Amino acid sequence: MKQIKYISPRTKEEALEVLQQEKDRACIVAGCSNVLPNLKDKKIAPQILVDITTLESLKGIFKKEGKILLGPLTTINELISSKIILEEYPVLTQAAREFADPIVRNTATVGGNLVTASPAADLAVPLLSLDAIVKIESLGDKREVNLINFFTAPGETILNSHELVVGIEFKQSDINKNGCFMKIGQRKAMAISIATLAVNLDWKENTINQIRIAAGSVAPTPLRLTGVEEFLKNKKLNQELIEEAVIKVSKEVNPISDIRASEGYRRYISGILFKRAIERLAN
Amino acid sequence: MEKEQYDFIGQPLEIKNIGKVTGKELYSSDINIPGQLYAVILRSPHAHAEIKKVDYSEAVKVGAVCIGPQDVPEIIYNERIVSIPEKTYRDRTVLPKEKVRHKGEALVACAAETEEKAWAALQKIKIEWGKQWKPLLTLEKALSDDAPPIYDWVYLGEEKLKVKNNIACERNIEVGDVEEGFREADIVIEKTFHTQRVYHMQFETKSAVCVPEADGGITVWTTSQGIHNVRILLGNIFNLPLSKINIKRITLGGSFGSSIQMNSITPICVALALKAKKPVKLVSSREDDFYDHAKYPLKTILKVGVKKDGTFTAAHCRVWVEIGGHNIQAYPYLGCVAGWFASLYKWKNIKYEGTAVYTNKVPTCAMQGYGNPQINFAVESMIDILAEELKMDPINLRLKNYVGKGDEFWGQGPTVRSIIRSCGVEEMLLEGAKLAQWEKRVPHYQKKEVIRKGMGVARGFHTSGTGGPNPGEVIDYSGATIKINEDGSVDVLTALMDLGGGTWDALAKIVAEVLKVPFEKIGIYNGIDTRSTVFDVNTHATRGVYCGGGAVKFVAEKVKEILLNYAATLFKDLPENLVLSCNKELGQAIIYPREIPENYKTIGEIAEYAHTTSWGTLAYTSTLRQKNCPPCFITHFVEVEVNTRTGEVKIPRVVIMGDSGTIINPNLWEGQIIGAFSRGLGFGLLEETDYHPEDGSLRCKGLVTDYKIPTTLEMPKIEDIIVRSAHTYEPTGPFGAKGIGEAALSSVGPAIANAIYNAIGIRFYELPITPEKILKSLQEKEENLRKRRGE
Amino acid sequence: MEEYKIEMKINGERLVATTQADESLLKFLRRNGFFEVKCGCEKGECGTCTVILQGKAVKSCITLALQANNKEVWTIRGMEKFELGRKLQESFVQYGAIQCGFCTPGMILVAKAYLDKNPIPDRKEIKREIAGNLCRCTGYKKIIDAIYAVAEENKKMN
Amino acid sequence: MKKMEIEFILNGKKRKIEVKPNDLLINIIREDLYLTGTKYGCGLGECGVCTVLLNGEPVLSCLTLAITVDGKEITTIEGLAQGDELHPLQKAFLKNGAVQCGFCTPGMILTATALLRENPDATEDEIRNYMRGNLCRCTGYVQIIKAIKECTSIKNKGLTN
Amino acid sequence: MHNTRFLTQEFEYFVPHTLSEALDLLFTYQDKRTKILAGGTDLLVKMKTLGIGVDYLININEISEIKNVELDKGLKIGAAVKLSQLEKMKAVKEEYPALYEGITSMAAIAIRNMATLVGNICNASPAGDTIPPLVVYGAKLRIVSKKGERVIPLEDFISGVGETILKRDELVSQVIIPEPYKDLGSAFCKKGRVKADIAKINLAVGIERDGDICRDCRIVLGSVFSKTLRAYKSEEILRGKVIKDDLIISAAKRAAEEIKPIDDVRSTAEYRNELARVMVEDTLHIAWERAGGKRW
Repeated sequence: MKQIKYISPRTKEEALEVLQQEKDRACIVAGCSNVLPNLKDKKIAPQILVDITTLESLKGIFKKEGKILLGPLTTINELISSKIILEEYPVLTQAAREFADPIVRNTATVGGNLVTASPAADLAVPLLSLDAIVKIESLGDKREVNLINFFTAPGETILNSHELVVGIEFKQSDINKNGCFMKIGQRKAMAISIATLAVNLDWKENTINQIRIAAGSVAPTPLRLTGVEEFLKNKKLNQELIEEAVIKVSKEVNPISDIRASEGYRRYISGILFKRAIERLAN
Repeated sequence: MEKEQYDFIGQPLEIKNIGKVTGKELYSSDINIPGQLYAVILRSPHAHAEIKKVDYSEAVKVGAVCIGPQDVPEIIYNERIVSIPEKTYRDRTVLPKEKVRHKGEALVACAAETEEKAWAALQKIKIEWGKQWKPLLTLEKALSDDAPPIYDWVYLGEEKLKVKNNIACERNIEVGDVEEGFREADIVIEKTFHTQRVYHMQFETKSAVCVPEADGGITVWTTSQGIHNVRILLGNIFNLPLSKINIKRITLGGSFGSSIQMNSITPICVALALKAKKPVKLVSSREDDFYDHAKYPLKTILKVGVKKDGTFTAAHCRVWVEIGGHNIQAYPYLGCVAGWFASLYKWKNIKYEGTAVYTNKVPTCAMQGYGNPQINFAVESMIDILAEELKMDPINLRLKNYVGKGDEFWGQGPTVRSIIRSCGVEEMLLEGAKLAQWEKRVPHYQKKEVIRKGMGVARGFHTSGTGGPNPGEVIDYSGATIKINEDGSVDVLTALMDLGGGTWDALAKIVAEVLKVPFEKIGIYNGIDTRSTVFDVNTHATRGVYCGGGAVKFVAEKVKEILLNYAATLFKDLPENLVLSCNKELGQAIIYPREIPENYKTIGEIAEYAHTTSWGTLAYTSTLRQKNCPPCFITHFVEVEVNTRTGEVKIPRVVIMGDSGTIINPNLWEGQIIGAFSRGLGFGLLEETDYHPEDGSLRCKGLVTDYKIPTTLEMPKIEDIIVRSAHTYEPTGPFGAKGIGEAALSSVGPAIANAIYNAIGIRFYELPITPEKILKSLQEKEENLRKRRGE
Repeated sequence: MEEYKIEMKINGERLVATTQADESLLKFLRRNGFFEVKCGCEKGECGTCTVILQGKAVKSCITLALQANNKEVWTIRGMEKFELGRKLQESFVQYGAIQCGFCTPGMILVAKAYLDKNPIPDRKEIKREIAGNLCRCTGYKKIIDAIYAVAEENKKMN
Repeated sequence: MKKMEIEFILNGKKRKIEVKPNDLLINIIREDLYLTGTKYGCGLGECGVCTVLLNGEPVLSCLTLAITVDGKEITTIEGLAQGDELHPLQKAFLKNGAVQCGFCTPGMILTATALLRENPDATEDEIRNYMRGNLCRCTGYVQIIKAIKECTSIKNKGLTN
Repeated sequence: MHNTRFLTQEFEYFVPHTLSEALDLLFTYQDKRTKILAGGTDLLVKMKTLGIGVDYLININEISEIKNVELDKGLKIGAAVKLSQLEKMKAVKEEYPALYEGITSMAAIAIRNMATLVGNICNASPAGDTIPPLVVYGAKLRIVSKKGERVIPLEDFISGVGETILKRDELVSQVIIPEPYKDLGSAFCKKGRVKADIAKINLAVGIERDGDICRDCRIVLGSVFSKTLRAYKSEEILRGKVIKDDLIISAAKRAAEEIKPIDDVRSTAEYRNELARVMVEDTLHIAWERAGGKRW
């Protein structure tokens, strides 16, 4: 008979100790929107559930020294209602508004969405385009990883079993202020996306200073389209360039066919999403 | 007498209801609703006291939902609504408002997640008592001028009546001129008789489960003999439309009359559920149950005049019943006592005076027999007394005077009179005497042994239902829906209860007989509630087979008509040219054109065809009022052995003759008679709920330890209980059937008393006849003899 | 299996019971007799099992029972204790927003939690807010109408 | 009150449940395990309605603490039939009209199984004596005794005492 | 009012597997309301109907040392031995017929499957059915505690209704019944309201026969006093005498005078007086015949 235990550590340190001890026997739970269905489907079989929802230090949105630090336990609805995020990092607000449905947003967390590492993780895409850094801690150790390097495969990240995501950080900058998130799903709410795309753009007098493009559901992991980014850098933004970039976007993404859409459609639609996003940002 | 060959009636078919042997049968106390609360009841420690204040706030604090006198509706009702409203006395509310009237009266109820928790909460309730009175426990005390009034006023119908001398109701009847009759008589004898209070000791304690429904309505499972009356009462008390109340018909763990009325715990459970807005389950403890109901006692002063040839000239009967703290319809009880008294023998001139008196004891109600075990004890003892005086054989005196075929009798009291159309009295007395070897009976004065044998006979009867040519004071009709299902099986939907006597099996057989559908294909046992059925008054008054059976037969015949009409279209023939019969090999009812049996179609085929070609269901619903209540007679020949050194009585052998017309269910008919005999034996020799004279508590304390009912060892052996049926046919009954239930007990008591007299020459005027009483009487007799001899 | 004793206030009443580490709040509630919490998908996809936890609508199938420990839970049965709850219930009935009724508890609870926060939303906002609750019978319009009618009433009262 | 875990065999199946020391076996069987065939009659061991078999012997579940059946074997009326095949006593009860309201029937049948195991040739007197603690208010016992008699061993059939 | 549907007492429960464990527990909790659970047929009834309090409950049914009957010059019956176990023993039925009759007169098979002999003794009911026969057979009780043990005659054990001389840390571990005298005749008799009932009167007699002479005898009655009562004066009439019917009649009459019955829910004092006479007379006859004596 399966033996699952439950623990609700009172401090971060306590949580880290448990993780250190239990390693991959442990499963962290917060919003739970993935863990419970996975348990039910026997996709995971942990021996201990570590409920971190009580760790106040991992909650909240903090602004400091030109940076924003998101506690991983920040819920999606908290993101949506954050004024500073809306003003300074609109791409994130837009994505959060598209996230699942209003009820799930009450419990689902930013950190949870990232560590789930779904190719379709809706928040990974805007955070990629915000060039976010993931802060990771383990007992007696800390490290930081750029989100680009965080995902390794569907459902997998570089996170070790004794490590805990303690924050997601991104800079306050012009480029981050000017972002746009696009999503294609089968329906408006609660849809796992067919394709998502986020663009952050810094441009002056029609010239692109810097651009970040991130896409979801179009590759084994959420990814940055660095090829297209390189191509666009320092170019004059016009209709031809956009058309050219659209083709490059379609090429750079690496999607599969699945129940929700075919590979070809995904390539095509990624380009379209990019086009819509960049046009919106340019106007 | 018409007699036909039956396919099912009278066949000893196996009981179909196997849930009772596998433990799967559900009773009210077995119903569990997820999330239900359990209720317990605080009962009054006093027998007669004023309630000043009930404070259950502490109980609420520990999480219980409580109801007290202040929470229950003001509606004053009578829990037994078998009589018409104008003849129904009303004196009670769900919980008593101003005072308690007997010890153990329910006063406050608590519900909580567990019974233990509810019980713990109950202990926190505080009650402030006002004036307290010494309990009135006897007729004499209750009737005395200085007795405190138990009620100041009650209602009769809509009329408010002042209660005088604690008299709950009275009934006086006079036919002819008794004074004149007594003057004509050669011998006039007057004696006083007492029958005691007996506890039903039905095995399932009174229980209820109530689920409040989303629409504000309720669903209730409860111990009840008549679900529609429970619904009507609950609708009235809680001001709910009947369409929002659904009472489930559910098997009862015995009842014997104690659930003709809505049980007192039922509305308590409902009130709790409505307050808690959660399902509530209330199962009485045995002690609760002891304090809930008992059999009506009776005191009788009977005066009879007789001529030397054994012809009766007059009878004057005065009866008193102390009914306890509530009046569960003693008025019809007094009427029935009059009826039983008046209709057993041709007294010629009759005077009857009946009085029901409130006392501070457990409320009394019907218990197998509605006055006949009580009054028959007086009448049948008196017949033996008269026979001895006349030097006549008791059987001959009975044969000379009994009310029989062609005579008018009072069914359920003086208002329901009709003519007897079937009567096995003579056969029963003569045949029974043969089986009992009556001719070997010797008078008591010839007996000198330590263990003396004796034999006694007694008669009784009960009506089959309460119907009469004209609707009377008692509501009596039954109803059913019968439908032929899409495969030719049949559903019978009726609210009529089966108290264990096999009523449902009997009804199924009647339907089987009419529709020629095999017994096994009749569905009748479960899935019934008030919502799915038309009204049925109650399974009481020995009416199940005669009235309920009459109604299903009536409805089944209508269905048969529909079936034949439809079949006629298939056969392209006229319905009157078709024959319906049972083909046992096929296990099906079949229909064929007269003279051409090979062209048959099974009704399964017909029903299926009707279904697939959209003809609709072959079904019918209706109610039926029987316009008679024919007497089912009973005669007991009881042998006793009295140990003159210890006063112990043993019953080695008994012959029981029953007259139920056609017997539908031989096995269970016999079972009812033998079962009734065991309860009669308890009534005659063993059982009594007596009271502590000071505080009005039960002396047995509500413990089965100290309330003894007969065990296997008290009953005669298998071959020493001889049960026979008279050969009669009741023309107004379904297939000639009458009832048996209550008749079966009505003459056990006097037969035992007469047998004991025959054994030791001592006449007992009071039941139960315990060894203590016998030994004492024997000693007194001895003493008197010695005195007479001048010793 | 290890058992955990938890305590919560459900519809204003305290409940103490045991649960297991991986038991969802949905299962826990139903096991303890709260059958009004319906089970639709057990994956957080349909919203049928919505309850209000600490003032917020959550899907009880993707919430651990243990996560509701020492918290306040409201189910549809508790709604009659609130004026808003009663209004919503009445409005749903009045507007024919109920057909089979299986999604109704979740719908009303979501609406209640939302109207508490935003008493006067427009139809669009309502539509967005109930987007996580699926309904197969009604086509949503009457549900939105019903909620909107309550919002309108709120508006009038303000 | 602290609950304690007990393990016992109920109708052939191993059951592990938690009980409070003061829980009565009858209530655990009826309320926790939903086997409502075992009935409450008096609560004092006077009527036999709550009879169950403990290691094959009839005992009264209203006077038995559930905690004391740890490691033992309990049979209730629900455990008597072999699948759909009724126990011979169950059949005989139905056939002989030994069942009326049915409330005493489970206890009667269980006690009778123990009697027949102990004494397959029981005479009527022996049956009556053995069954004396199982009260019945409906039938007057005769048909019950008849039904049990019918289940005694073949060599005893047809013989009276 | 009480409730027989469940127990309201909350207590801690122990199942010792050895006697010394049990005695340790009794010692530790002697100042608390500590009860021994053997059959439970009296204890649970009292808990339900009288509401007696229990803080600690010690179930002694798993102690193997007290689960046997030793057959060695008499009987040694352990405290956890069930009554039904005894009634099935040939030795009990043949050598101690009054005990056998007393046991089988009790309640019903289900109760006897649960109840123990020691339990019936310790319950100390004036109506206890095994006590008169055991007194007749001169039974002794082994009483043990952490501090040691003592053996006392059963006759000295019961002090009143429901009361015994047992100390709070003590346990009756065994009933010791000596080997009967070779020509002992003994018999038990009981009358109730129904055949299986708590007695209106129960009694046992034993007569040791020496030729035609009653060498010694015991007449012990229950339900006629606050505890089981020995009719010494009646015994005196028989002791050392040649047994004849009239002697038995006068002994029975004397016995009826010795008892002090009361009126209660089961019977009346008056009836009991008369009944006692008849019962003693009949039972003496049976015992005398069983002793091999002739009737004259």
